Amino acid sequence: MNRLAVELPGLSLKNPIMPASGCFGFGREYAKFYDLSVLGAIMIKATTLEARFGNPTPRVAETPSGMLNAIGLQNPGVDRVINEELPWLAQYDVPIIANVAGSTVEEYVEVARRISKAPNVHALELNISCPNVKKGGIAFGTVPEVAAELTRAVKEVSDVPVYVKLSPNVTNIVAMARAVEQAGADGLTMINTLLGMRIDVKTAKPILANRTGGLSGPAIKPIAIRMIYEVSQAVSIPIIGMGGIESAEDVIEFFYAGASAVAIGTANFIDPYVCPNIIRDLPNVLDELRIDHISQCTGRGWNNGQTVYCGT
Amino acid sequence: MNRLAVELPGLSLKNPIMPASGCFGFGREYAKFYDLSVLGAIMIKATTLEARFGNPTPRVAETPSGMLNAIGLQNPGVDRVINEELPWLAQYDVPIIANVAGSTVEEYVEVARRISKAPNVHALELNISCPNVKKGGIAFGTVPEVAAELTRAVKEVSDVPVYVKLSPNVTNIVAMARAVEQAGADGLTMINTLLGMRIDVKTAKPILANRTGGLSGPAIKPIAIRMIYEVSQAVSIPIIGMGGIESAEDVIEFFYAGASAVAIGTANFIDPYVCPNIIRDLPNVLDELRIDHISQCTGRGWNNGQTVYCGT
Amino acid sequence: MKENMKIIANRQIAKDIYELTLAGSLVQRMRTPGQFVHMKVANSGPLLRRPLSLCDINQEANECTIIYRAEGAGTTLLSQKLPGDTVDVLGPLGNGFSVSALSSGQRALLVGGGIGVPPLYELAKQLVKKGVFVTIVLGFQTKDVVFYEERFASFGETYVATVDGSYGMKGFVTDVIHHHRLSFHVLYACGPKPMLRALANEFPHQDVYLSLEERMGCGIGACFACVCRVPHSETAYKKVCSDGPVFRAGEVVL
Amino acid sequence: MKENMKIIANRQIAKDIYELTLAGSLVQRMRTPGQFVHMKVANSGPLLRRPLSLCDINQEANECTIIYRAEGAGTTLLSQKLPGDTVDVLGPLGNGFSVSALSSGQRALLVGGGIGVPPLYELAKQLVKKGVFVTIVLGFQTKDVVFYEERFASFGETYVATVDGSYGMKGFVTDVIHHHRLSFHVLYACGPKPMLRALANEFPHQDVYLSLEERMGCGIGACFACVCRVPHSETAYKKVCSDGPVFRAGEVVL
Ligand SMILES: Cc1cc2nc3c(=O)[nH]c(=O)nc-3n(C[C@H](O)[C@H](O)[C@H](O)COP(=O)(O)OP(=O)(O)OC[C@H]3O[C@@H](n4cnc5c(N)ncnc54)[C@H](O)[C@@H]3O)c2cc1C
Ligand SMILES: Cc1cc2nc3c(=O)[nH]c(=O)nc-3n(C[C@H](O)[C@H](O)[C@H](O)COP(=O)(O)OP(=O)(O)OC[C@H]3O[C@@H](n4cnc5c(N)ncnc54)[C@H](O)[C@@H]3O)c2cc1C
Ligand SMILES: Cc1cc2nc3c(=O)[nH]c(=O)nc-3n(C[C@H](O)[C@H](O)[C@H](O)COP(=O)(O)O)c2cc1C
Ligand SMILES: Cc1cc2nc3c(=O)[nH]c(=O)nc-3n(C[C@H](O)[C@H](O)[C@H](O)COP(=O)(O)O)c2cc1C
Ligand code: FES
Ligand code: FES
Repeated sequence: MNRLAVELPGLSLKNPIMPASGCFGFGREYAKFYDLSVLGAIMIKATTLEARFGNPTPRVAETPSGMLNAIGLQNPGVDRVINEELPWLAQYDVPIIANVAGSTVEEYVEVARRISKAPNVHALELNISCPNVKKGGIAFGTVPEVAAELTRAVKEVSDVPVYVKLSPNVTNIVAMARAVEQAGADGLTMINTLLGMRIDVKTAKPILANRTGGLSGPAIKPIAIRMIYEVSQAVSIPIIGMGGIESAEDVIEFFYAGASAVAIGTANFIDPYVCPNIIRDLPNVLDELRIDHISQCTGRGWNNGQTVYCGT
Repeated sequence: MNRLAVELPGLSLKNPIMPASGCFGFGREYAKFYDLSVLGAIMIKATTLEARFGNPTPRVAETPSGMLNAIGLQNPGVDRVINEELPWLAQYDVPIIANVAGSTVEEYVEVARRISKAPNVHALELNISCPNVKKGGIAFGTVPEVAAELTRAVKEVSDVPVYVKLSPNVTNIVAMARAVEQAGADGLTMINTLLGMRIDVKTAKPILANRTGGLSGPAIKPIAIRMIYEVSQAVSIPIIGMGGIESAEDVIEFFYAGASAVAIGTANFIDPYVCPNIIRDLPNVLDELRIDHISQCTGRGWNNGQTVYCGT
Repeated sequence: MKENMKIIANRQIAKDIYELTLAGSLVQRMRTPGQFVHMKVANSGPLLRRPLSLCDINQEANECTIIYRAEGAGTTLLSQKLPGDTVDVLGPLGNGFSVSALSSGQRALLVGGGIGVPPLYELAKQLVKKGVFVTIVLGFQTKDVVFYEERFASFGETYVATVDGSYGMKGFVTDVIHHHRLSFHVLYACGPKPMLRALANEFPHQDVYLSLEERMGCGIGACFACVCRVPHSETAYKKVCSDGPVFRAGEVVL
Repeated sequence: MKENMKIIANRQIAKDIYELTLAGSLVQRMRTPGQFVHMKVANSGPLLRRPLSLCDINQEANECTIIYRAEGAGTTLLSQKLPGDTVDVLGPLGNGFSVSALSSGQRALLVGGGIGVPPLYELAKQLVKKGVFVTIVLGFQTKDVVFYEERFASFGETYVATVDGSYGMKGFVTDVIHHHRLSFHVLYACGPKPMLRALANEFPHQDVYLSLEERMGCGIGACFACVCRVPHSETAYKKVCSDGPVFRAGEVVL
């Protein structure tokens, strides 16, 4: 038995660990550090219809136990992702989750239609929550009806299951989750970054050229845990959790809160080996906790051991 | 000229530094460390109509660069605050801002009416954003109309200016701010804590007995800065800023974002002398920045030196 | 009340258990066994302070000793500190064990569980100095984590129990007390809550002092993190940090 | 590519300027001047790594040297580290200065500004070894922060300018170049952007290599934090961390 194997809509994962979108590019850089086939999946960088340069620099700033970023969805556009990046990734035995972004429903739909046909794309992640672009992005992520409409439109054209990535910058995350579940989402990924800012004391100017940016890293972990805890009790689709994970213990905490798999973002920057290290450590942590299979952890923080989402 | 003196509705402050509500009790403990008269003001612990025991323990948990608390508004009730705590505080030359909480509009109104008559209470802080109580609390803090109605009702009975304390757990903080400004708020205080959670990896149980709690400390500073930056450009009442302040440089950053004074919460637990130390350090930081008066810092992050709120 | 104290020694004395000796003028304020310090282990480490009991106070040498278990982030970082380094200490805090509850010739029973053992050391020292006869019962999980047995033995009869029976008597401290029919004028205890509860239930009519643990914010009474209930009241409370950590059995709800 | 390297020395050489010598097997991978390492200064310190240029590579001794200014949280913490401590180093990263752009007997002009000076040291060493004649121009704010003048002087004619005139010539590095009519086959520069821009504008038709700085996330090309624009394109870009930090003038928009 593989104690780490996890079944999710569209995804047969050898383990529940995947790099988070935007924190791993298209994998080329990390492939110099380790064999990408060890990963459960890879969430590739947000893809839009056309190539985008993104925001001016500085694009990152450090904060206590966190970082702000305002990359602005820089990417080479969906066709180059399909023609150059995905075929390159196909050499690895790892399912790809394609992060889809756009400024209009039509753009989302078109990107989803095209990229969902790539053979190694096993699921889409609808990025309705990027705080760093003017149009679209976060608007889709804060109004339940708008998110639902977008989900429905993308579901219609996608060849693979659709996960919706929720923004934490909302009053009622449960309402957002329910709306996209109702609209046909196959799963949720959460959380994206919290909108934040730093101002340089010397210059009195915001450090980021874009002024505000998305806060990620350990600082946001308690917020992610709380939101996953709330949402997992309110929906019956699985959740891929993220937000500040650095260790195998953190992974367990996310599962306890209600996640069925997790993604690692910022921690890749601090240690490029963090994903394989966590994959290596997880069985030992399960041993210490006397838990047979990682899936048994899902929702333990509230269900005391009942089964929740457990694949098909 | 006192370079740190600040004029706000109801408050002539010798400096803009005050301990934040709930992090300083009613001052008795910190009075053993220093003379409370050095402070700009004191925001006392939330007061409700009747005495409250609060939540079961554990009530605090540590997080990366932050802490969660779920005290649950423990306090001796408004009459004992008026009869025992405020008279004791009257020995110090320091204005008191009374934090008012409740479960119903009527309770808020009654607490406000009574406590605003105490001679050393110079302003009220309406706590519409406490995440740790079941009824009231955060509900008042997330719906603009509800917050506005409460503000109006309290303004009607209060003998002193009313500041409304905003919750960061909302999609649109500017809408909240505008609603309470419209309803007559004399100022804003922000931010209260972000709703968060931690789960113990060994026991699979939430660490806080209340399960969720409010996240405070340096971890939330970039979120506070962003919100103050947004709100200060949208309203014309002054803001008392808070959220993770630890140093005089942090104070400057909050002023740049748009604050006219600041409050220090969690940092008091790490260093009981943090408030007097910041008051001591501020003139030196102003010197380094070649700024004459602290008020000139307000809004510099967006106004490049124009005057914003500058007292009366 | 706050000082960067200098580390004189920081050595491992059992599995994960460290004995830390600190020097500084704060020691002159330390008098009562059972009081604790609130320690910031590193500037750039975990945010909050850590409450740790005074284990030995040596005012002549201006030194005090603390025994701690390296467990989480803060105490692990502390265990890596070297002599010559400093740590930021706030204290002494709280109300400790009442030594004046006993007079010369009377008998005290000191009961410690695990990392609750350390504060009993200074207590034993002060009681013995006063002419009180002390008997000590120490409970540990397993042999690896036993410490200070001989030190306590120099003050009085000392019994050790381990949960797994790998050292001393197998079982709990209450088993030791029963087995040896230990009696006392005053009982002082520090350890996990179940142990304290068992002792309070066992000796409802005797003078029992218990030292409690609770997660803390400020450590000085301002934040209301560490409250416990008082019997027969809906709103009355005591703060572990400033009213305790030592309470008389019955004073608070365990 | 990642190693806990051992600190051999960490000494102050000018106001707030430190010279850090590290030992470890990563040194065997370090070849090109202008490459950098991405350093995590402490486990419990600031979250992100800090990019710092290689200043001197000594493969025989398995040691490398880095010179840094203790400024913010990370570098201040680094300055408190002692010999024997370790730091977590990722690297060497990026593409450095092209030494092969010159052959023996040709002339190189090396221009450094402030904390941009360090990588020129290994560059000078390698160029001289190759038989290239080097001239060095170093610009600093003020006398207090001048470092390595004599070291550079051993490689070739070395000029120093300070902005306030407290040492060397008063003014900027470009003033020195004009004043002494310095000429070259290839110019290599590292320093603040205004300096790099001035040099690129000054010598539009010559071979100029510039080392850029940008705030970084990953340091390896994955996060797109550090991109700069390529002339005449809306979407083309280069990453400072993995395509640079050294670029040919004109290759990217400064
Ligand atoms: C009055 C008092 C005296 C104590 N005396 C001692 C002593 O002499 N020796 C000793 O080893 N331990 C003692 N403890 C327990 C000690 O405070 C904790 O073991 C320590 O705080 C854990 O910190 P950490 O960094 O290892 O754990 P982490 O898990 O990193 O701690 C996270 C947070 O939880 C708090 N916390 C975790 N466990 C406890 C606990 N058991 N009690 C209170 N807070 C906790 C920490 O203070 C911190 O705020 C005492 C506790 C109290 C309240
Ligand atoms: C390729 C490259 C090589 C460098 N080589 C050197 C060198 O040899 N010696 C040296 O002293 N400095 C060098 N720097 C600059 C150095 O990285 C910063 O001074 C350092 O990161 C500041 O960290 P701090 O902890 O002092 O500041 P903080 O203010 O605590 O830093 C906060 C964040 O901002 C980033 N940051 C701050 N200033 C800069 C900057 N100027 N460039 C890039 N990131 C910055 C930090 O990396 C960190 O992520 C280099 C920068 C780059 C990009
Ligand atoms: C530099 C950076 C770029 C990111 N880009 C994207 C993106 O393109 N699409 C997306 O959905 N999320 C993006 N994110 C958000 C992450 O995928 C993740 O949700 C978030 O960072 C929280 O996880 P972490 O704390 O582990 O980083 C980005 C995050 C960072 C730090
Ligand atoms: C232990 C604790 C208790 C608090 N109690 C209150 C309260 O009673 N009323 C209130 O308005 N805010 C309360 N707060 C919120 C603080 O006043 C402040 O808004 C918040 O902690 C952010 O500031 P900080 O990061 O400096 O702590 C409390 C915070 C803490 C940590
Ligand atoms: S820890 Fe703050 S009141 Fe006890
Ligand atoms: S720092 Fe991440 S791409 Fe350059």
